[in-house]
Amino acid sequence: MTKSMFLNNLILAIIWVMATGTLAEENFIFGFLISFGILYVITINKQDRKYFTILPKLVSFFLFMFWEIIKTNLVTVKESLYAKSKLKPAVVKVPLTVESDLEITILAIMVSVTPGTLVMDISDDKKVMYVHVMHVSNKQDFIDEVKNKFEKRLLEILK
Amino acid sequence: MSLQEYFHFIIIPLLGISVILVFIRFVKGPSLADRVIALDMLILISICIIAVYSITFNQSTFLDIAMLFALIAFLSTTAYAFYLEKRERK
Amino acid sequence: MRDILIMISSTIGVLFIFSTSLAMLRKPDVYLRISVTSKASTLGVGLILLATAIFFNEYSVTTRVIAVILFVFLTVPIGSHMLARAAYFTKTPIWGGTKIDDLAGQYDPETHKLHSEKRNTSVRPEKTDKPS
Amino acid sequence: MILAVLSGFIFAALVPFFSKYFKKAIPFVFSALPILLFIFFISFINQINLGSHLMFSYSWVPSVGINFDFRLDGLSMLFALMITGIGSLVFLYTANYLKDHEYLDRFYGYLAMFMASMLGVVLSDNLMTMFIFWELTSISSFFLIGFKNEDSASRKSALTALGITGLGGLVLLAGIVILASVGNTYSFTELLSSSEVIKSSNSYHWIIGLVFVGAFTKSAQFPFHFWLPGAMKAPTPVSTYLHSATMVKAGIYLLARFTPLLGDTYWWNVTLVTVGAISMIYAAVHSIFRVDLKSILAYSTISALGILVFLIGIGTDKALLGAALFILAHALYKAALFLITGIIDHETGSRDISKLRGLQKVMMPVAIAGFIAALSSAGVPLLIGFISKEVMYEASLQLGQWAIILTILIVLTKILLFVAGFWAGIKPFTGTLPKEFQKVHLPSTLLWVPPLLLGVLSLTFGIFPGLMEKSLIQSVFSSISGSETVIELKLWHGINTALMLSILTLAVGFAIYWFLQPSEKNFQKTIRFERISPEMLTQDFGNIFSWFAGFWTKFFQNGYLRNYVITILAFLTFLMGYRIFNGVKIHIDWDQISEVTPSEIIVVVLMIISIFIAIISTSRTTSIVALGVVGFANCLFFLFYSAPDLAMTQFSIDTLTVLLFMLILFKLPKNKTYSSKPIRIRDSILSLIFGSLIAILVLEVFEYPSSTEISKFYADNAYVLAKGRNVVNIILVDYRASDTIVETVVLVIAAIGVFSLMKLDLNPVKKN
Amino acid sequence: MNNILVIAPILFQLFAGTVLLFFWTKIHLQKVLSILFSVISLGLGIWLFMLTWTEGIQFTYAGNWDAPFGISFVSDLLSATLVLIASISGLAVSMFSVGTMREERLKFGFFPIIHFLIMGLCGAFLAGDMFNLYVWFEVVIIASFVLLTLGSTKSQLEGAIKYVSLNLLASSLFLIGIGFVYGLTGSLNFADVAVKLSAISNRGLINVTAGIFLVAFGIKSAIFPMYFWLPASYHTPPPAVSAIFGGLLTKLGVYALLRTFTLMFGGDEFLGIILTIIAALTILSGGLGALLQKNLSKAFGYLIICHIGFMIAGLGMFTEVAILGTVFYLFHDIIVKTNLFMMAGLVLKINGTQDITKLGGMYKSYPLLSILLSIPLFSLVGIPPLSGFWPKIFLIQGGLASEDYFLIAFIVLGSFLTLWVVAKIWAEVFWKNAVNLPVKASGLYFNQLSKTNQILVIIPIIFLSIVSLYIGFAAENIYVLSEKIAADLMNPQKYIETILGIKTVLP
Amino acid sequence: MEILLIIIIGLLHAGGLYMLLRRSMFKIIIGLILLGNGANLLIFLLGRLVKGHPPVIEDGMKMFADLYADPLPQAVILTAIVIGFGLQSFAIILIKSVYKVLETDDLDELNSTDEEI
Amino acid sequence: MKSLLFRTASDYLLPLLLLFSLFMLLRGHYEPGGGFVGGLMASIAFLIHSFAHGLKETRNIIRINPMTLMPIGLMLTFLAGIAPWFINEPFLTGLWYPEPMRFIGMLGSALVFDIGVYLVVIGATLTIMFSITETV
Ligand code: NA
Ligand code: NA
Repeated sequence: MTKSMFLNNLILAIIWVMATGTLAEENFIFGFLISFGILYVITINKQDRKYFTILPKLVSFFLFMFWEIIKTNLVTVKESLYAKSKLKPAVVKVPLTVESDLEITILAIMVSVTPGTLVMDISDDKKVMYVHVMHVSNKQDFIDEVKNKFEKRLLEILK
Repeated sequence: MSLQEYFHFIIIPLLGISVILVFIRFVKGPSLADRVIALDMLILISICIIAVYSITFNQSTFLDIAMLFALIAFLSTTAYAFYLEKRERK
Repeated sequence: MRDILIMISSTIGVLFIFSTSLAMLRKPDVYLRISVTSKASTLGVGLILLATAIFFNEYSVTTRVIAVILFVFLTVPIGSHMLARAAYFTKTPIWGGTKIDDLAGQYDPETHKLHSEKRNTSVRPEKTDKPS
Repeated sequence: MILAVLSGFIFAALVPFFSKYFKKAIPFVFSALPILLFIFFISFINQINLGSHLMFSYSWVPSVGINFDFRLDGLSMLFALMITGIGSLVFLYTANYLKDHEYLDRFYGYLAMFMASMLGVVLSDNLMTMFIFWELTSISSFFLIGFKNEDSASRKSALTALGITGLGGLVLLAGIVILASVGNTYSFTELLSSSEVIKSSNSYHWIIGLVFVGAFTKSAQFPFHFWLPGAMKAPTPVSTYLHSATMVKAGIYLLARFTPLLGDTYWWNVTLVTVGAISMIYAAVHSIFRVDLKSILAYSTISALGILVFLIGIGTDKALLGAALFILAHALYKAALFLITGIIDHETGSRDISKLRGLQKVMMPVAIAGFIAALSSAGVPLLIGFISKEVMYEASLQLGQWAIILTILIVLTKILLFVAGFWAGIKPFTGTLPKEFQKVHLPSTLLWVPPLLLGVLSLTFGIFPGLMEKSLIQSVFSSISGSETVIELKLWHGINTALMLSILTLAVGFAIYWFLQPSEKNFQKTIRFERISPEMLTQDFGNIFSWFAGFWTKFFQNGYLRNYVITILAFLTFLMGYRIFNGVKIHIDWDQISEVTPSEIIVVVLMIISIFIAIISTSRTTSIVALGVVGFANCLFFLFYSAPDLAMTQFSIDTLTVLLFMLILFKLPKNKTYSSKPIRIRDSILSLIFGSLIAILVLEVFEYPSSTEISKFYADNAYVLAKGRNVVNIILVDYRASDTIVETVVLVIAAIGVFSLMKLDLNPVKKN
Repeated sequence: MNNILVIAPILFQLFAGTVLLFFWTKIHLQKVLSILFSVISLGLGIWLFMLTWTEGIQFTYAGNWDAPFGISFVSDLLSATLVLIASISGLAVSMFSVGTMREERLKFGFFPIIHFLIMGLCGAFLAGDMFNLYVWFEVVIIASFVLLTLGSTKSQLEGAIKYVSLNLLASSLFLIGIGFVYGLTGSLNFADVAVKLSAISNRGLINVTAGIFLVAFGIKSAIFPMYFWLPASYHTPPPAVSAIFGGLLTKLGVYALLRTFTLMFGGDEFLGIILTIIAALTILSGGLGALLQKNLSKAFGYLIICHIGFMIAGLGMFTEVAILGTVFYLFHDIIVKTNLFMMAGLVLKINGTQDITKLGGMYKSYPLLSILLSIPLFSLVGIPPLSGFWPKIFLIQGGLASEDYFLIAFIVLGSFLTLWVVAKIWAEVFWKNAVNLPVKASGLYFNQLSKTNQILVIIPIIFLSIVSLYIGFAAENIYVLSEKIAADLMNPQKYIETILGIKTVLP
Repeated sequence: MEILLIIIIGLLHAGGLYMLLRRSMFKIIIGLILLGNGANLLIFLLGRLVKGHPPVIEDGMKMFADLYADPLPQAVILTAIVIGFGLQSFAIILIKSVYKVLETDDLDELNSTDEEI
Repeated sequence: MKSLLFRTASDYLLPLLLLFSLFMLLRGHYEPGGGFVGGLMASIAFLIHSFAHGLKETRNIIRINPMTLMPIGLMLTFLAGIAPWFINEPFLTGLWYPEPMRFIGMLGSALVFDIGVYLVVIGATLTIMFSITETV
């Protein structure tokens, strides 16, 4: 549904550009925003309305990821200054709720940018993900973190 | 301190030292994966170097080279992985 | 003002790069090194590219910078994953400090199939205490 | 005239056609050729009898001065008549001798080819054309000697003959080219006028030396003589035609021809007399120790040729006249003897002189021919041999201080040849016919008429020397000597020293013939000396030469790529080093050198270390990854120094190369260090020298200011004319797009090559 | 004269190769097309030759960029003749390979590559630019690599390793040489480089550069001491491939030496001495090597080396008549060597082996064919008046003029060794009775071929034999041609003036 | 800087030659690649070094206003690199085929075609 | 390779990279890039895809055999080269449409030429790489 809405939005933006006759990037963005507003006003169908909530969610998701990445890197900076004595690496099996390939991939990328983690592989039946972690004090804590922090947010956007 | 000078005296030397550090890892190995990841890192650093050069010489076209570097770094990583797996299977 | 932004952004970026390089040298096994590289570098590269985008302040440059950053963010984790996986297959030694290894014995040595339930195949790297 | 000369080739070329349609008629068609030619030549005889000559010119390669110019004078007339006359007889004789032979057609082809070549040699006025025919005689004789090509001995003698005469020919070629370059023409007639210039030129000794080698090899003079006895493996008509009457006389012809041009100098005379004397004695002695008829004849032929060289060497009018006469006399009797030998061989199956006896009972006409030929050979009065012998003796007696010794030599030779001639011509026919030959019968007319005819001619000319004197010998003499002296031939000169010597010759010769029986035992005695004979020495030389060939070839082509590389680069290093230390001045202009930044130093260090790793690493993968770093550092240089296109291309291609390596690497065996440490040290030293030389050169060239005109043109017109901004790309797709097309083709071919290497495998499947 | 169609012979081959690539799997169509294209390109070769003959140097500036800026293609008489001869050989080899090559090999792009190879040769002959020459060289070598290894038999691969390594080394040196030339002159155009080099006072530097080119081209032309790859590899590929290799590839190196050493680096005394020594030792090495060989193709391979020595001898003497000899020999040698290797291939097809000791009886079983085959054999020896004879006269004359007497001796020696080898081959292969012929491992025997294929095997041999007979008997024409070429080569002003369009004076 | 580059060029040539003198086919190829790199750098250097001014005309200009690097050597090297890639890839695959058929990497065992018979 | 992550990522990378390669090709005349680099990029894109999905699938996506791309590309360069002959100009003379196109720039034979190069590079590189990976 969101796809067709997005398409509608796009077509309207193009029509805007054609109508105004100015083929510039700014104009296109402007047209997109205008049509977004129009669509927001005229759409009643509940299913279709998801399109309008997903955008803010997406933005907040990106901001979240950005923060995570910065955090990750700061940790890494810290890490690189320590000796190895503080390391407690482990390869942890994390069960997956997400199903499709794309979802799994996005999740994996997200996990990868968290502090001290590295996705080793996904099992062939797509049920678990093996993650190499730099610091594991409690295995289950880590698994929960992955599931709550990343998987949930991901599912929110995609479902 | 001008931007150019700042880049010349701070950024580039730091990048240079990073290159050396990574290169030491490259020389030390010991496994092929180590060397590959070092090479990967070298390429990433060189992307930074390119970016810095494009600023100091005011040449935005260098950025495309950076893009190409990133792309190829990915190819080589996958290729090594491919190789390692194949070698193991043999 | 723009110059300051550029300086800050690039400095942080370079520091990330530098620390990653240092970490690469110091981490005891290959998995840890891969792990380190796949993160700091991404942000380092991203920030420095950001500095460039600010410097040129041009639409086309900005789009290209965004493209590069996106690309790096997409490929580096995947690449690291593949390298780590391959290293594991080839039984590249894992640091002795690695307490838990759920992956050990999970790969089928012939088909490279990865199982989700507990197995006990021969695919498990030996542990080493000597940092390399 | 050209048709006359080349008709033999035309006939030879038609052999396949003939043998397909008229195989039976071949002997007759081909025999008609020499007969017609004989008549053709004899029709000119009146026009040249006063020492004049006829010229026939046909243009061929006029720019080089090589044309078909034919000169018909006494000398060439004599030879032309011998070639066609004896040719006629041999052609006829062959018809029966090789009757029903499978390859008779080919044989006639070769013979015709040979005859034409021989005519070409003696008729050509142009020295190069003469040389061409000269070589063709060698080739056609190669085919004739090797006619029984399934027999290995036959092949071997054909090879030997070709080897000796071929080498001689090449030497002669050099001589002729030098001669022509001194005289500035290939035309003999024109050269004659500059005879004195040539004789006094610096190259004169070279010229005669080279010409002598050519002549001696062809005419089987010591020490090149040994191919001739070997060539007796050929069928008898060949021996008759080539090895007695014609081809071997080509050398004599050459010497005679050149006498007025190059002769009459100290070295000319001394060399010829010495070589002639050695050959005539050496071969004559050999001839009486042989038991095989053909061997005897072969050696006596060598000896006779020696006499001719000797006479030409003496060079006086008398001697030259003697030579002229002896050429004819020898041709007549020796050809007859060969033909007779052929008949005997043909009928009895044996050529062993110690066994052949009493054949006159069964083949009287042959015996008569043999008798006459032997007598002519011995120089018995009333035969042409006598006349020539008398002139010879007179010539040698006129020589002042050298007269005695030279006369003794020639008399001795003549005595021995007497014996040889008698053995060949008389001995088989006398005595009682042994049982084994009872069934032998007279061969067909075509076989015995030719030798008899030759005998008749010997007799005719012997009794009536005037017949040939005016018509032929006079003009022969004029063309050899170049003088206008009128000669006179007589049967009877009165009693003089020459006659006394003649009588002595006959008496001693007969005595030896009477008392000395040819036997295998005597032959064995000479074997002892074989070890130091020229033939054996040549063989030794050949062996040493092939050893050397093997050594040289194996030394360089030793199978080891690294040695090849060392050799090549050592050579290059030598070239560069020599020049650098002799002429290149090295100076560094520091103003041109740009400063170094730290980041560049880092890249340089990176590169250097990676080069070392790539070289010394024991792991292949490490080498390859290091190679990748080398390429990567290279890219950074390109980047620093304003070559973005290059950096991109180099980087992508380096990665692909490394990838390729990776993909094939695990198919390779374990990496091993094969070479030992000293070798590695040697290689590193050589490599460093090479690298340093290159570096020095680069520095020097770098210091040299070069023009920037072209780059400037590219840059200035890039936008205006080629409508682009990236000059490198414009060079690639416009200024120098031709390079780019080719480059894409290279890629295409490489791709096909890789594809076929991977997919096409013609190797038989290996068994497990 | 400026003529935009000068490069037609090259482009046509490019077109031919490309079209053939479209019909990758359709072998039969490829066969027909290849012969057709070769005939047309022969026509183009004749056209270009006649044009150059009647109207003088033809050239075009690719991209309409005048020399020295763009790449010029120049057809002087030497180039035009070589293009013509290359297309003659190309036609012969195309037919011969249709007749003899195994289907498996043809399926892997044999014909396109042959056409690309000929394109490379024509391009190299017509190139008026140093780097352009380099790229043409590369086309030729990569095509030769592929042809050499096509089929990957054991011996092919073994030979290829050496061939590939040394040829790549040569390319690398060539590139270094180009770098030096560019560094010294800032130009790549032959004519322009010649003018600019002549103005440089530091002769030592130029001579070192010349030395590098000597080695680079020397490796390609298989001269002493750089010929090693040739005996290691030339006998290994299928005969059709050997034929084109034996005929044309080494001659490309000779051409390059001729061009550069007359136009740019000529007249240096030290290099002259080096060249004469090289020539003598090349003749010697080739001759000695050939003497020992028991394999027909290997013997011919060594003879190639020997005769390259003859050509280098002319270059070493460096007089007009000697260059004439070299050029004449070049023309003769291409035709005859191509023919000889085809002949060796035919012998192989008939008997299943090329081992001289085992072969025999050809004369008995194939008399007419034997006589046909004797033509290239005896032309090679230079039995007068066949083609190999004439150039020797000029080489000897050249040696006299330059007083290189020892070179004359070596030419005589080389000729004698050739004579001996060929006579031995004749005696063994044609005269001797064959005993114990080994059974051929793979491929068809001659008599198993279809009638058409048999004819296609014989026709090219006849064709080339006729050409070599023509060279021999119509030596006048070839002489006049070679004389003109030699005069042009020794006096390059005309070339330079035509290309650069200016009056120049070379010192 | 040029001096340093010249040293590298020398080293590349020395290294290339050294590798060409090894007995392993693999090393031969490495040597050839090193030589190729050396030759490219050589041409690049002899075209003279210019820092930071690629031969790309700026937008809105018709000609170079400033200094620019010599584009010709760059184009030449680019062509040489691509050609080199074709040749090298063929050579690399050749090693593999040789090993597949002859089961050795040691050149000393690959000299049967040189033997005189 | 049997990596799910890689496979999925490569699906999205392929169009991205192809886009980039076309971009490189088209702007080569004005900025660094051009037929070679563009072609190499495209080949690398397909190569990565083939690593992830196996050759068969990549071949399916390309549809046309890379082998055939080579003669097509060669033919384009050839035609771009000889086109000037028809107006009696030398081989490879640049022919230009007088007005520049938006986004692409000047249209002319040089562009056709570069596209030819692009196709040949893709064809050749893929042929090389594919035939090796196929037999490895
Ligand atoms: Na470009
Ligand atoms: Na180019």
